[in-house]
Amino acid sequence: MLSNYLLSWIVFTPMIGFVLVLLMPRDKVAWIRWTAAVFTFIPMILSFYLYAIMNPSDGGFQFIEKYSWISAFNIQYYLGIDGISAPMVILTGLLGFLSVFASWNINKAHKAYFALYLLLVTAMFGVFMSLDFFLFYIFWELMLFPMYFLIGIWGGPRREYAAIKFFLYTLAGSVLMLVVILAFYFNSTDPSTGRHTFDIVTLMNQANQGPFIKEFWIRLAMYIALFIGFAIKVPVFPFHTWLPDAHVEAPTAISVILAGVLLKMGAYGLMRISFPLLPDMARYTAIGLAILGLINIVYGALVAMAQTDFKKMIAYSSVSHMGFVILGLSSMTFIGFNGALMQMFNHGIITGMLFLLVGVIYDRAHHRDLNGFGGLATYMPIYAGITSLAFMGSLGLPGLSGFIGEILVFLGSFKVYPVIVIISATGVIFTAAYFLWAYQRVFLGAANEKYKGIAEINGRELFTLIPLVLIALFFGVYPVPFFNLVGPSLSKLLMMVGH
Amino acid sequence: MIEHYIWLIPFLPLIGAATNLLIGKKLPHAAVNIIAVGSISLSFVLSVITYVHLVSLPAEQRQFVDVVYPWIGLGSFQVNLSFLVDPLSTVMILIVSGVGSVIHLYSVGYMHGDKRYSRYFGFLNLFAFAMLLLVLSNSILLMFVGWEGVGLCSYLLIGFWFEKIENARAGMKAFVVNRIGDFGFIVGFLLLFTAIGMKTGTWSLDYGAIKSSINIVPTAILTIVGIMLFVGATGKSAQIPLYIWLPDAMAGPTPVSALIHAATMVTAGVYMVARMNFLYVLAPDALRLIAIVGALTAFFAATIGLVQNDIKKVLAYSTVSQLGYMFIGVGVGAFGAGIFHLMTHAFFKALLFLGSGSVIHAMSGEQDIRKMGGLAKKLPITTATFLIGTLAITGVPGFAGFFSKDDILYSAYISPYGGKFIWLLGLMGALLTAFYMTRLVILTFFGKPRMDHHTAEHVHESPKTMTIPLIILAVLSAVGGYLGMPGAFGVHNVFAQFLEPVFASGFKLPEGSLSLEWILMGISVLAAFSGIGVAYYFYAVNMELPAKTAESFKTAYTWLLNKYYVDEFYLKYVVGGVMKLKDLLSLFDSGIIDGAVNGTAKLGKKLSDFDGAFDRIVVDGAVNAVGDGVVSAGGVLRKLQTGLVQNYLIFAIVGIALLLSFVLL
Amino acid sequence: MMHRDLIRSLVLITPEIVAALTASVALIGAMLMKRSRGNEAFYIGIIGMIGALAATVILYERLTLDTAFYGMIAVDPFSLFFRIIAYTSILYVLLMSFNSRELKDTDGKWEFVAILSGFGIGMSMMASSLNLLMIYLSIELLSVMSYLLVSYTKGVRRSKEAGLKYIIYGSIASGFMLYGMSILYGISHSLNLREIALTFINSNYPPVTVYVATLFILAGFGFKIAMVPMHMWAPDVYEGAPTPITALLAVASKAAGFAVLLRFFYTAYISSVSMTQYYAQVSPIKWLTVIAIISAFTMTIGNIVAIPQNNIKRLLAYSSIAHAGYMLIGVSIISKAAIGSILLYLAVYFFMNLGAFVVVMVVDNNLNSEDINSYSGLSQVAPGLSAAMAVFLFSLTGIPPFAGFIGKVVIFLSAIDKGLYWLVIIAVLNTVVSLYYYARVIKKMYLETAPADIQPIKVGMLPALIIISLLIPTILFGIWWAPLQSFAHFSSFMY
Amino acid sequence: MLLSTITLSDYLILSGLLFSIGVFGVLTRKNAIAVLMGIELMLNAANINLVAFSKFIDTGLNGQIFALFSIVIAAAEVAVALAIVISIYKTTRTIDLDKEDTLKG
Repeated sequence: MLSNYLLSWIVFTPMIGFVLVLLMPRDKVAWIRWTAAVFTFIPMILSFYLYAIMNPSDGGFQFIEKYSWISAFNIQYYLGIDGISAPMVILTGLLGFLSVFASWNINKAHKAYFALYLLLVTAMFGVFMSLDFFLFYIFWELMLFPMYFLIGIWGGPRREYAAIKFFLYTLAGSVLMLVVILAFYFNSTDPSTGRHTFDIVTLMNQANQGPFIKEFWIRLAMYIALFIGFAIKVPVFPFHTWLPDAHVEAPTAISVILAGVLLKMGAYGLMRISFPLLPDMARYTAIGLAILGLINIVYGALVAMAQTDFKKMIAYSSVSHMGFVILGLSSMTFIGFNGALMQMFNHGIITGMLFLLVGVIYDRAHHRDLNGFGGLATYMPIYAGITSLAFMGSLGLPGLSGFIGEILVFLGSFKVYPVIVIISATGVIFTAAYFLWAYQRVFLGAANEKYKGIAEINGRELFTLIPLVLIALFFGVYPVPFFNLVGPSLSKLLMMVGH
Repeated sequence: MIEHYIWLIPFLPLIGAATNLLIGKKLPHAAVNIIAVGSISLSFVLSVITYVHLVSLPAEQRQFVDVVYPWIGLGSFQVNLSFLVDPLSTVMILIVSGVGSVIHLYSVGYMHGDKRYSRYFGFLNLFAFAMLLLVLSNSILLMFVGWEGVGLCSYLLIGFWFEKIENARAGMKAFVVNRIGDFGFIVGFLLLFTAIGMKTGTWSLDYGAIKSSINIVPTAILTIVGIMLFVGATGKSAQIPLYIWLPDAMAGPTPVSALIHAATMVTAGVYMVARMNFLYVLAPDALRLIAIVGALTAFFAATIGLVQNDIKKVLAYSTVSQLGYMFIGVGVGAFGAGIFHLMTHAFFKALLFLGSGSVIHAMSGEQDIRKMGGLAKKLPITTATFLIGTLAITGVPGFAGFFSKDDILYSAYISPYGGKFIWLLGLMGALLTAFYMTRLVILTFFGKPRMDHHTAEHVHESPKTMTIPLIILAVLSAVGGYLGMPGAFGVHNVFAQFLEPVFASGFKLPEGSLSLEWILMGISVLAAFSGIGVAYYFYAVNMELPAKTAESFKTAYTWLLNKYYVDEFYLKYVVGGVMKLKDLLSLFDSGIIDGAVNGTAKLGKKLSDFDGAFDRIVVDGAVNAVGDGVVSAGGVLRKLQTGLVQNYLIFAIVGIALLLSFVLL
Repeated sequence: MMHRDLIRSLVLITPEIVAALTASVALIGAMLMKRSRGNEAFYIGIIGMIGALAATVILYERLTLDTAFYGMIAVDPFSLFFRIIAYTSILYVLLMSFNSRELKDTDGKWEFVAILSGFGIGMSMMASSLNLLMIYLSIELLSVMSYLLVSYTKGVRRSKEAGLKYIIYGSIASGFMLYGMSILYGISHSLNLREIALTFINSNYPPVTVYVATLFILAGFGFKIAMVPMHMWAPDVYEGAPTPITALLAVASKAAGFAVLLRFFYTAYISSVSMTQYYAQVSPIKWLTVIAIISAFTMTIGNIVAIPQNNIKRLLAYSSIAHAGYMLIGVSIISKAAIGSILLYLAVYFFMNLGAFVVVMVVDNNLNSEDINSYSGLSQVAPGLSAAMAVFLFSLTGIPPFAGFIGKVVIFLSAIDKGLYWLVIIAVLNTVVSLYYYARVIKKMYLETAPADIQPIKVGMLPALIIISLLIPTILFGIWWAPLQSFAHFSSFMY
Repeated sequence: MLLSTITLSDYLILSGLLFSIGVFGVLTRKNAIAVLMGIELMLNAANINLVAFSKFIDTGLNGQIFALFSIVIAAAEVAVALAIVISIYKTTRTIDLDKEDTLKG
């Protein structure tokens, strides 16, 4: 029973929470918080259960729920997951739950905040599970306006600007995607019914038989339009400029969600849609993708080095890290794909950790100026310890999961783009440089009297951080389960796009 | 039996590290000591057992692999967490865990009363784990894990007293410089991995797999791989051009300098080259480069050592120079000799550092040898052991350094990859070494005390926990060399024989004649004694001579004193360059791409309000083309809406006319 | 025989008869009880409209595909669809009028109701006419009633000015249209659309002249739907008119315009030739391409000029121009599917736009201001109202999961089906632009803090119900629009 | 006799001229009443067309009926227009269209 509708349960449990929160009196803050906690906890547990009972060995889609939705256009309510989406779902569940506790000290309009938050969680789950292109788009867009409000109302001083910037950027990308979706629709035929379809799986199969559209340039245009839509989310240079603003202004929890989940959707879209549906174009433009990945890695790292705002630095480090994902995807090799997906997952965990850590210090010091601290390690040893661990994970230190992803991307891509990989490898130097530099400025040196008696990281914050730390460590030393989960699906994908 | 417990050797210290780091704060010092020293000593015991087990086997079977679990598994690409035990790794684990235990013990005394006591031992244990992992690993990738791990611990321990920002800076410098090396290392094994994979279809980084299919890789690629891997080594083992971090690394506690920056970590590069010998022998050019770099480093580091006044700085440069010798050894193909020197050096350099530590301890933190002198009376044990160490490093016959260094110089002379030039540089290095070490000893322990009397009365011999390690190491430095007595003495070289299987694949050095060996030995002994003599004359007999010399060779002196201005050069051009670049790019990012050419101040106030935001969005990356037009157009078209109905009508009629013309044309 | 036909015809126009009765009752009432400030007139009107609606639904149930009065007017799902829209919108206007500040203290509510009923008749006739004369008459009926409604409020200068501009502009437009019709009549020797179609099929006509006539007639229709270049009256009139009337113009009048536009072109220019070759018959003049270009201009200008607006009604006026542009995409394809999508869009547009106007009215009643800046911090004082407004605006932008998105999608679908990629891309980029000014209002409501002196907003029972009744479909049809889809599809059948 | 020489094209030319004059008047005159007269000209131009066509081409009387209707409509329209103009005149004491520009932008 449960496992028949497992995915729907995961998607819509937060929605139930959303309704409940709306029904609650606005002054019962505790109720609202705990409702949010419970209704994100349930889907998290369910997503773990999902992992427990799914059978990764066949790379196909599982837990499929397929119902006709709008028969006039052959639109379906079609959910299903495979090895590629499963880690993303788990990541969403985990961060979705933990971020509730990072939102504990939201200080105004709790009801609205948590309602929108739960809506956002539902949308995120939906994106990773929907196998109907139209449904996918609905969920994809459904993330926009909650995010707009969450940044715009509860964000930092420049929140209005950041919010609308995020909104316009993302919408600009997704409307282009919409055109492509419709184009796919009209060039598709469901073999069983002979009608047009939004069914991604059917589209994949059709793409396998041969290109959708004869005209080369239309295919290229479609691919590029799709790519822009996803590239804005990733974000790929030069579409990245919304990210630092959005991250810096967003409240901690939302930064975590942004970096941990939303950024993944771009790459996920590439793997789930662009590559399988336009494989020839994917191959044709792979080199360009690789170059963009290279730019992301090196450029992001260098710009991060220049930042004085703690959050902004991490935002740019995200740009740099997602570059690895792009590079890995562009390699079109099994190892590269595994590395990319691993990197996606890690980035979610580790960058999530970093934003939580920034939140901790921001709540205490009420600023994020890297030069404004100094010697904090004296006052907050535990905090300093966890931060150093997160930094090390982020700069790809072996033994933590970050390393696995990056090195696999390199190993996989080298044979395809040796030069690009070599240049990207300089990224490891710059990354180390800016993280250690930041660490030195914030934590090391003579203790800054101004922060004498600053409170050490508290239990709630630890509760949000420890799970992520453990995961980062675990996958650092034993990533095999991850590869067993994603491997088959990735080799399927590789069969579609591989050289 | 022991085959299946190899993994305990690295993991025991790891457990120790974990316990001390997580709950060490709560534990009493005694418990911390037991955990830390106990764990590393246990690994030492296990290492000994391993050694015994290994020698019990016939020579050709002295190699087995302990697979713990599959680490990365991607279809054909498999990396196991597996440990390779063969003579080479056995020697290494013996050195690491052995010297490691001694230095852990020493630290108990040295770090006594430090407020982060448990954390110190946690880091130290963590280092031991990483180092043992490095030397035991059965695959380059796993070795890289250890490689990075020791780097991390070195960073953490250099900056252990982070309250002083210089220490933190030194740590960061070490890590980043090492990262530059790692860049080379990564590229190296990526290339190797890909070359072999594309040739054979087996994608692996295990030594075995590489070794078996190394022959089919073209020499050119092997040379590049060799060089790139060596770049990594120059970072880790402080060779030209990346040696600059090591002297600064002395900011860490002295036992750390002894363990990490003298005995073990810095020798990782040497170990790596020896481990990859099967690759390097196929890439002679790479070997030549290594030998040359090693020789140059050996010489130049020694010259800098001549004029340093910080006791630990002198030892640091001597370490750099000694590492140069090791690279000469492995570079000329005498891998055994290189490893042999690695071992002896581990003994006497650890001894010297610990000795210096004991001195600093006694001098209550003073490190400038110009403010010392005459300590011999007050610190008998320290002095005695330090002297032994000095004799060992200067290569006085009979002491450990003599045999190993001599072996290297001899091999350098006869090897096709070495030659007279390398040998000559090495020799001069030896001479300089003898000079500055003697200088160091004299200035520190003899002559009249030059410290202010307040410190003078606090000078006292160190506690047992510190002196015992000194004695142990002194003994080793004295006798350790006899393990590898060259054939010239009519005995066969036990050490070389033991390592034989590992380097079996390697080429054989040409048989030099006995007479030549004796001659060279004589020359180097001569060099050593002349170095000692000159130093004695300068600093014990004719005291004002050094100043005079410095005066007469002013420029040379200042250049040496400022270490050839290498740091300044790097700071100005490399670091400065990167800093400029990042500023430029971030300006580009906020300026061109994010369209805030007019700097943040103006934006700051504008961005608060929405229209300002839109202006920004307008000049903002992807949407600017649309946006800019939109706003201005909005303003313009709005003007058309004059409010006069007849204007509207004109507009309408003109519009209709246009539409008419559209087809009439 | 003949009078049976007459009876049949009368039966087929029962809704209009009901409306006419309502009008006459209202007029009598006006004579009997002059100067009454009571709302009984509105009740009469509501009853009448409900009656008309009921009649329409009954007719719709019978699924007739028929003509009345010797082929003068068609009674088919298409016309019935628009009749429903007509009477429903008038119903809503009446409901709004109970609370409208502007209409509260006008005497002569009876006349108001009468005029509205007339408006309704005109609109349903526009949707049904099969004859140039009928088209002209119904358009004029609608127009004259609108002129009266716009300038209805006594002593309000801007409403008078709006009325004057409206009537002058409108008369010119109808002048053009009439001239065009006369030419068309001269060419085809007939006023009946189907006979006109026949002349096109036999293709004995001077193309350029036909094109001129077509453009002139298009000008007349375009005036009603506020399409570029005939759009400029809209902002001024929308701003000047009392809010319920603005809503009526934005929703009903525009819908009527599209009704007559579609009916005219589909019957006279399309239906009689095979659906494969679209505008083959009036070649080489690609008037559909012309409409495509017009639609591109309409949506773009509408959105762009909306950006700097500060009066909410004016902003919505420009947005309604832009939406006309989106719907014109469908016109430029004018296949059965396209017509269906336009009808769906109109239905969706009806809910969300009307809803926005109701909110505007409520805010105006309380704060006595239509300035966007007066919406600052509205969410703090009136959370429900702001939430509704946000939904309506997001829906107007076309963001899922709101109905507006569906409307856009079905239009785009039909466009891409015919390969009009360029137009669709312009349209989607326009949605991004439109987000900017819609979000601007939302930002005022949510992201800014209320001024200290803001008085609490009182949302009456009735407006609340109205808003909810519009809010529900706006959300529901965003998630489950299959019924709406089939309804629109079925309604796209013309005689 | 004379009539017979007047062809359809003459009517059309006349109506065309009339229409143009009407448009010109509408666009140029500032007086609201004058503008309304211009509109009348336009409508009547159309009427001429209709009548002419119905005389020369059509077998029935469609055109002429149409013309009659349009005359009536025009009257109604003008009536409304005048009512509005007057009510404006009451408040502003002017019927100059250039003064009617409070709504703009």
